[in-house]
Amino acid sequence: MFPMFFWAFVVGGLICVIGQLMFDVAKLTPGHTMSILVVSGAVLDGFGLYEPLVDFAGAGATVPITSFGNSLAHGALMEAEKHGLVGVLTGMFEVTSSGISAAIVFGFIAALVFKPKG
Amino acid sequence: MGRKTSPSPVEKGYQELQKKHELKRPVFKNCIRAFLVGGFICTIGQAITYFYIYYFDFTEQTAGNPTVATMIFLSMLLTGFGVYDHIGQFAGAGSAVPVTGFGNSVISAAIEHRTEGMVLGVGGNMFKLAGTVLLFGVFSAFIVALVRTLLTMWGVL
Amino acid sequence: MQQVNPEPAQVEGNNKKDKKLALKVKRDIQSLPQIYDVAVVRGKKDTLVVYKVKHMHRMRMKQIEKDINKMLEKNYPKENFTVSSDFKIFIEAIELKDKMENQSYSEKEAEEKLQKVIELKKAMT
Amino acid sequence: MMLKGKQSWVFQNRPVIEASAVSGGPFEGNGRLAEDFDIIHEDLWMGKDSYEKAHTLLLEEAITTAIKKSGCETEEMEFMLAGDLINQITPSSFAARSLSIPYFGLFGACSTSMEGLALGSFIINYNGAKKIVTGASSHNAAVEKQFRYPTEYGGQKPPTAQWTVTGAGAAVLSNNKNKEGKLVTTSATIGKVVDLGLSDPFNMGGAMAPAAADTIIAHFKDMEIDPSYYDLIVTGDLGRIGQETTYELLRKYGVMLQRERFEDCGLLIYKEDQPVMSGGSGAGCSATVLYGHLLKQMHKGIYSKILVVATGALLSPLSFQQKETIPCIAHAVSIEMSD
Repeated sequence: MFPMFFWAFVVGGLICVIGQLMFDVAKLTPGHTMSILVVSGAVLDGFGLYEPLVDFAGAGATVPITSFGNSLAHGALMEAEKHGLVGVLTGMFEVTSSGISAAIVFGFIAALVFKPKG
Repeated sequence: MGRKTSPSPVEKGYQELQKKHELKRPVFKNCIRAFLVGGFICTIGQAITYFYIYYFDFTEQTAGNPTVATMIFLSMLLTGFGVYDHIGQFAGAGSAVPVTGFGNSVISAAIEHRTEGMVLGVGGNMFKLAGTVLLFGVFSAFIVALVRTLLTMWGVL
Repeated sequence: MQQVNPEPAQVEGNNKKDKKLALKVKRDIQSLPQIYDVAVVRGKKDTLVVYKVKHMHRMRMKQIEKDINKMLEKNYPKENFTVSSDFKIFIEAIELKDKMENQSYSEKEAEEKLQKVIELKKAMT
Repeated sequence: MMLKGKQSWVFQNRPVIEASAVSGGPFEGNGRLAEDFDIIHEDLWMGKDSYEKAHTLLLEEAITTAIKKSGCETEEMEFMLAGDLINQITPSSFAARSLSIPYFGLFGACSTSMEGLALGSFIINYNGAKKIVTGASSHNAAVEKQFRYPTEYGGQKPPTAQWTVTGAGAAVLSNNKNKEGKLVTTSATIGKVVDLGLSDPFNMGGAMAPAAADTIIAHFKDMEIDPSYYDLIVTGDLGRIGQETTYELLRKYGVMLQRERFEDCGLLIYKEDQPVMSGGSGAGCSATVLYGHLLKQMHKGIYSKILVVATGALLSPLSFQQKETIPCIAHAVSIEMSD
C-alpha cells in the first residue's frame, strides 16, 4: 500500500508541475491549460496509455483533470465496442458522470449556503 | 484578431525596457509548490480511494467515481469558507489541476453569481470557467473514440 | 513487502482433489516473477484466483491478467477461473477464506459469498 | 486663453478644493494609510446584499462625507462627476440616483479621479458652476468579478498583478474667492491614449507606464516648467513595475525626476507585508490616496505643490479575449496650496 501512496504523490505532483509550466512558461490562462490537459487525457486513452498509468499511480492519475478526458474517451470506447459507432456518443458520460454531477450538485448547494468571501 | 501583427520599433523598444522591470515569475519555486500540493491532494485522493475499497463495495477501478465526488465535496467546503483561493495563490497548478480545482471553478462561479439570482446567476454562470474543460474533454473524447472505433472496424487495429 | 500469502482454501473443505488443484494453481502463479502475493479460493464450480502485482509491474497489469488467464486455460482446460489483481477482490477473498476457517460458516454460505465476489469482479469492467 | 500648449489647461480662477473624504474596505483598514480614511468598513459586503451595492455605498459615503466636511448641503452641489470600472459605471450612476445631483458619468478606468478633477476645475474656472463634487471608486470583489475570475476561484496571480483597491474618494470644488490657506487646482494636462502593444492584463503597470510618461512630458512642455517645480509627482496606480518603468522612460526622454519626489498611490496605500503583489490599483486607488492621505499632507505643509498623474488601462474583458492590446491613458492635475 505504501508504494501506491508514494507513486500517487509523485505522478499526481508531476502532472501538476506540467500544468504549472503551462501557466508560467507558456503563459497560458487556466482555461487553456485545463483544456489542453483534458485533451491530453483523452488522447492518451486513445493510445491505451492512460489505463496503465492509473494502474500504476492510482489517485495520482485519477485525481488530476487529465483523468476526465481519459474517462470520457474510455466510456465512449467501451460503448462503441458494444454498440458500434452510436456508442461513441452514448457512452461518453458512462464513466465520468460522477465528477460533473458532483460539481453541479455541490456547486448549487454552495450557492445556497455560502457567500463569496472576497 | 490582434490590433496588428508585428510590433513597431517604438513598441519593441519599449517592451524591452519594460521587461527589465517586470517581476519574473518564480517558475522553479512555483513548480516545487505545485508538485508538493498537487502530490498531497492526490495522496488524499488515494486515501479516500482505499477508504471506499475497504468499507464499501468498490473495487480499485470503480472507487475512482466516489473518490472524485468526495474530493469535489471537500473542494466545496474549502471554496465556501474562502480557503481555496488562498491555496490556489500558493500552489498554482498544484490545486488547479486536480479535480478539486475543477470543482472550485464550478463552485466559485456559482457562489459568485448568486446575487444575480438562481436561474440567470447561478445557473447561467456556473460553467463559465469549467465549460471549456467540458467542451474540449467531450469533443476530444468523441474524436478519439471515433477514430479508434473506425480503425477497429476497418481492421487496422 | 507486506504479504498475506494464505494457504489455498476450498468451499468443499475435505475434497482432496480440489485441494491439490488449488495448491497447484497457487504455485503456478506464484512462480511468475511479477507477482508477490497469491490467494486461491476453490468453489464448487468456480475458482477465484487473486494476486498482487509488484508495484513496478503494475503498468502492465492488464497484460499480466491476460497472460495468467491464458496460462490457466491451457493448463486446466476443464476448470472455470476468475482471475483478478484488484485490491478489493483480494481483500474479499482473504475475508472469505478467514470465514471459511471458522467451523460455523457453512459450505452454502461460503459458496454464496464466493459467487458475490466473482460478481463484483465481473461488474468491474 | 486657458489652453496652454497642446493639451493643458491653466485654471486662472484657481478652483478651491473645499473638502475631501474617503471610504475604504477591510483590506485598506489594515493598510499603511488606514488613518487617512474617513470611513472604514470591516466587512467587504458592507451590510449590502451584493458587492455592486457595496460599491455604490462606498461612493455615496465618500461624497456625502466630503459635502458635510465642506459645510455645504447636498442640494448646493450643481454637478457631480464620477466614474468607476464596473459595466456601464452603474455604481456611480446609482450613487447619483440616490444623491440626486446633476451628473456626468465618466469613464477613464483608473484615471477617472483626475479626469473628474480636471473637468470639475474646468467647469468652475469658467463659471459653469459654483460647487461641484467629483469622485471615483472601486470595489475589489466587484471589479475582480467584472474583469478576472470569481473571487473564490483559486487562480494564481503572478507577481506582476495588482490588487484592486476597495475604496472611494470624493472632493468638493468651489469657486470660493477666499483662497487663503486652501488647496487649489492650477492646471491640468489631458492625456492621449497610448498603446505600446502590451497585452498582459496581469501587468497593468507595465502597460500604463508609457501613458504616464507621455502625459508628464506633455505637462512640462506645455506649462514650460520642469520637475523641480513640484514637491511631489505622484502617479495613480502604476505599481512597482510601472513606476520603475516610467521613471526610466522619463529619463530616456530627458525628464529628470527626483526619485524621492516621485511616488505612486498604488505603492503608498498598502503595507509591505500585504499580499498585493505589485501594488494597489483601481479607480479608487488614486482617489483614496489623493483625497485622503496626500491632501492631508498638503494641509500639514509637507507638500505645497503636487502633480497627480492618474493612469488608466482602457481594456475590457472582451477586448482582452479578442487579443487586443491594452490602450492606456493618463491625466495630470496640479494641486497647490494657496497663500
